[in-house]
Amino acid sequence: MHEWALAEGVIQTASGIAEEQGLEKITEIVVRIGELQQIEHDILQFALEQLRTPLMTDAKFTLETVPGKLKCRICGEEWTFNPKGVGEEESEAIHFIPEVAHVYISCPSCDSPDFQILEGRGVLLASITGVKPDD
Amino acid sequence: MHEWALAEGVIQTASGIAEEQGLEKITEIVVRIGELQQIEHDILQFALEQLRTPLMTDAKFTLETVPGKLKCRICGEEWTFNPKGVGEEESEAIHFIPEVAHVYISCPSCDSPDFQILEGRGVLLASITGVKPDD
Amino acid sequence: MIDPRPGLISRRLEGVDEIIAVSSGKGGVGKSIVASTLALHLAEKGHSVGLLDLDFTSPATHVILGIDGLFPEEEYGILPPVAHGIKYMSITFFALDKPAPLRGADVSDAIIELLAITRWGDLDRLVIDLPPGLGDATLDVIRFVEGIRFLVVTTPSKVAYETVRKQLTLLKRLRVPVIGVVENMARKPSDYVSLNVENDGALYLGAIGYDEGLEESIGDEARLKETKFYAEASKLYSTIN
Amino acid sequence: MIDPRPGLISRRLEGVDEIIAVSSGKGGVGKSIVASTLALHLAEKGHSVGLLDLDFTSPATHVILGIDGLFPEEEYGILPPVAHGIKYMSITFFALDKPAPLRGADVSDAIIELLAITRWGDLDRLVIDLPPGLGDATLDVIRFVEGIRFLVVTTPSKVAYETVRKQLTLLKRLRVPVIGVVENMARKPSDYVSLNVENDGALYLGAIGYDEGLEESIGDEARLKETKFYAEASKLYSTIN
Ligand SMILES: Nc1ncnc2c1ncn2[C@@H]1O[C@H](COP(=O)(O)OP(=O)(O)O)[C@@H](O)[C@H]1O
Ligand SMILES: Nc1ncnc2c1ncn2[C@@H]1O[C@H](COP(=O)(O)OP(=O)(O)O)[C@@H](O)[C@H]1O
Ligand SMILES: [Mg+2]
Ligand SMILES: [Mg+2]
Ligand SMILES: [Mg+2]
Ligand SMILES: [Mg+2]
Ligand code: NI
Ligand code: NI
Ligand SMILES: [Zn+2]
Ligand SMILES: [Zn+2]
Repeated sequence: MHEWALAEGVIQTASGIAEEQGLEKITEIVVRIGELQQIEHDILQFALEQLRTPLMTDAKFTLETVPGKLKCRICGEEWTFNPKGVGEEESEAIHFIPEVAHVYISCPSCDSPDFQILEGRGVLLASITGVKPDD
Repeated sequence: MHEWALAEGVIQTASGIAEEQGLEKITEIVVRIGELQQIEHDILQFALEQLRTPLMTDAKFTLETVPGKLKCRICGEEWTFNPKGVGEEESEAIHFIPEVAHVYISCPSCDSPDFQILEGRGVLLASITGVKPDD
Repeated sequence: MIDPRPGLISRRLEGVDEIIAVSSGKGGVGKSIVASTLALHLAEKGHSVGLLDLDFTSPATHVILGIDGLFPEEEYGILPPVAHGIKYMSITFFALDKPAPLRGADVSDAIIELLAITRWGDLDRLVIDLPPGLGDATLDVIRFVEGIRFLVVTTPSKVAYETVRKQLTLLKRLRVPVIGVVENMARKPSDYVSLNVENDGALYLGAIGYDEGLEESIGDEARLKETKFYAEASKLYSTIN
Repeated sequence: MIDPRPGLISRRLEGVDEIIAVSSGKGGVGKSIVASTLALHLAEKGHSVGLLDLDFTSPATHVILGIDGLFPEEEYGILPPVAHGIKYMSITFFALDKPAPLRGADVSDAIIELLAITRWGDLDRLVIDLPPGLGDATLDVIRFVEGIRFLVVTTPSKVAYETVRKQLTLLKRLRVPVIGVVENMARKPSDYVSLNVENDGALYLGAIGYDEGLEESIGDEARLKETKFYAEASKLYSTIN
């Protein structure tokens, strides 16, 4: 349910950009969702629909999934986050604060927690499409 | 003169890569030099020539300059490092440890030292060209 | 690719009247005990208070206040649980009692997330406990938390003050308001800290003595409030506006 | 784009027999005083010793040892100046007495640079003073310094030990050798730390008492060596191999 908080961020940021760019309406908002955070797409989608502003009346919210790609700083191993290997409590913690992955996950090759989250961390605004008054 | 230490790094790393790739000779090594570190190109070039290994007998060392591009995390300003604005002692300190730029330099727009070094920090190995036995 | 979180932070904090970061360039000077007791003191005075522990490696406020068995509720974000009348949030909820080997960039990301999703509601005061140093956590609260003011803690040792002096220089350069400097673990009357603080252009708030009895009260809010430390600290805190 | 520096580090350290990192998840427990006096002790015993201060925000070994007016020489890299018979290197040479507000990624880069260009030559022992925490500096010496062993410092306080426990867990998980744990600023006989350390699978090396006279000796090597602290610490250090 904290997906609502993140949805608010998307709506607010999209509104800011639309204003900056002088859009009179937004037709599409593309959001990338990193799998590390295990966001519930349905809830995020629902929240976005509920929170849409008048500028976004007809906007389509497109959610894209980005696999959580991790890379070990010690041995160079790259791997993809798989929530199945993680307990429920740990999974919930990572859902709230993805960085605690460093607490619960380690490199499958050398066991180090000193890895980089290359991509697929959390929620990012990928693009906004809209119409300008003179279009 | 600590350019020698960095040249050693370039030679050692290039040798390692050549071995990995099974090169029987290296024809060119391209090094990118960030202006933040104010490396003396002549000395670095000379050091590289002196330190060249048999594998590199005919190698050309190409030094490319990359401007020190800084970006403020507070106000978003981007600017290029200019050593002229910095005192001699400060300049020498940045020459050894480029990160102490955060001690002596601040954003020209908002005065914050909380900036990112986008590019042009120090010495990087950009590429190696060589010949494989079966070429 | 735009991060939608930073823009949320001011909205999450808009119901908070005053935000105080308890900080020191130096470790082990008493930041966490000051942050914890400042929150207790403000709650006792009838303020609505929040306490946010941003020291991910060595979180201590949950140990000092004996907070255990609580977890934030998920509701349009996360709601800080209430302990001893204080709305409380800490990384320990998510890292449990395990080591959190986070590099600076990850600390930064985690702090942005916590600030963006935590719903403090209306508060008179939010106290933030920072890790030692001038690294990511300190730079990020300065960057993201509008109107934040710093309460700086030092000990009477030269080793501590030399670092605190640098921190005061930095805060001045950044135009971050400094409430003042608390001298903690004072053992004998000395004007070493007060003179230096004055000289460095900050307000000296007073000294809290070293209290032999403090350690035994760690983890027990009621006993904490009966210590000499708490009496001296409260007196000092009541001069803070 | 490849960074040519990491590969140099093992070459720079190949003349060094033993590398000891003085560390603690917790700040203010005495890491810097332990690192400084350990270096003095080893030099006194006739070893060739280096001391590397990697605490960029709150460097303290130069204050403790009274090192002033020195600067590394540039010669095919940089040569650490010698102070009190110890080859000494610190960020303070480059940051002077100014605040160094470095984020973790910058700390990491600065540490790699220092390790890659400093020519220690032949040393029996290199002592590294670390900042508090499990952040970039700690993770980087583990990552880049082969054969490094950790000397962990704690105080008898629960607030400190709860963090040190996590650090021991992490070091074990990373298979980093731990020489043992030093209990510093002990005030009364107690087996709180020794029992916990044993329980956490590390070696308890002994306690150093709180020394009222230490502060006055800060900055003066000769007086430092006459303190009760130094006597107790030396005895403890001589059990370390
Ligand atoms: N005035 C005091 N008297 C006695 N012990 C103190 C006092 N202030 C702090 N301490 C103790 O010193 C240690 C460090 O305090 P802490 O609040 O954790 O510092 P920091 O957050 O700056 O690292 C703890 O063990 C704490 O109980
Ligand atoms: N055994 C001791 N007796 C008295 N004071 C001590 C003792 N150990 C450390 N100190 C003091 O405690 C403070 C913290 O020590 P320091 O070595 O700087 O810790 P750290 O490096 O862990 O932050 C300093 O003021 C130091 O002089
Ligand atoms: Mg603390
Ligand atoms: Mg109010
Ligand atoms: Mg220290
Ligand atoms: Mg030897
Ligand atoms: Ni959720
Ligand atoms: Ni040079
Ligand atoms: Zn690995
Ligand atoms: Zn700026």
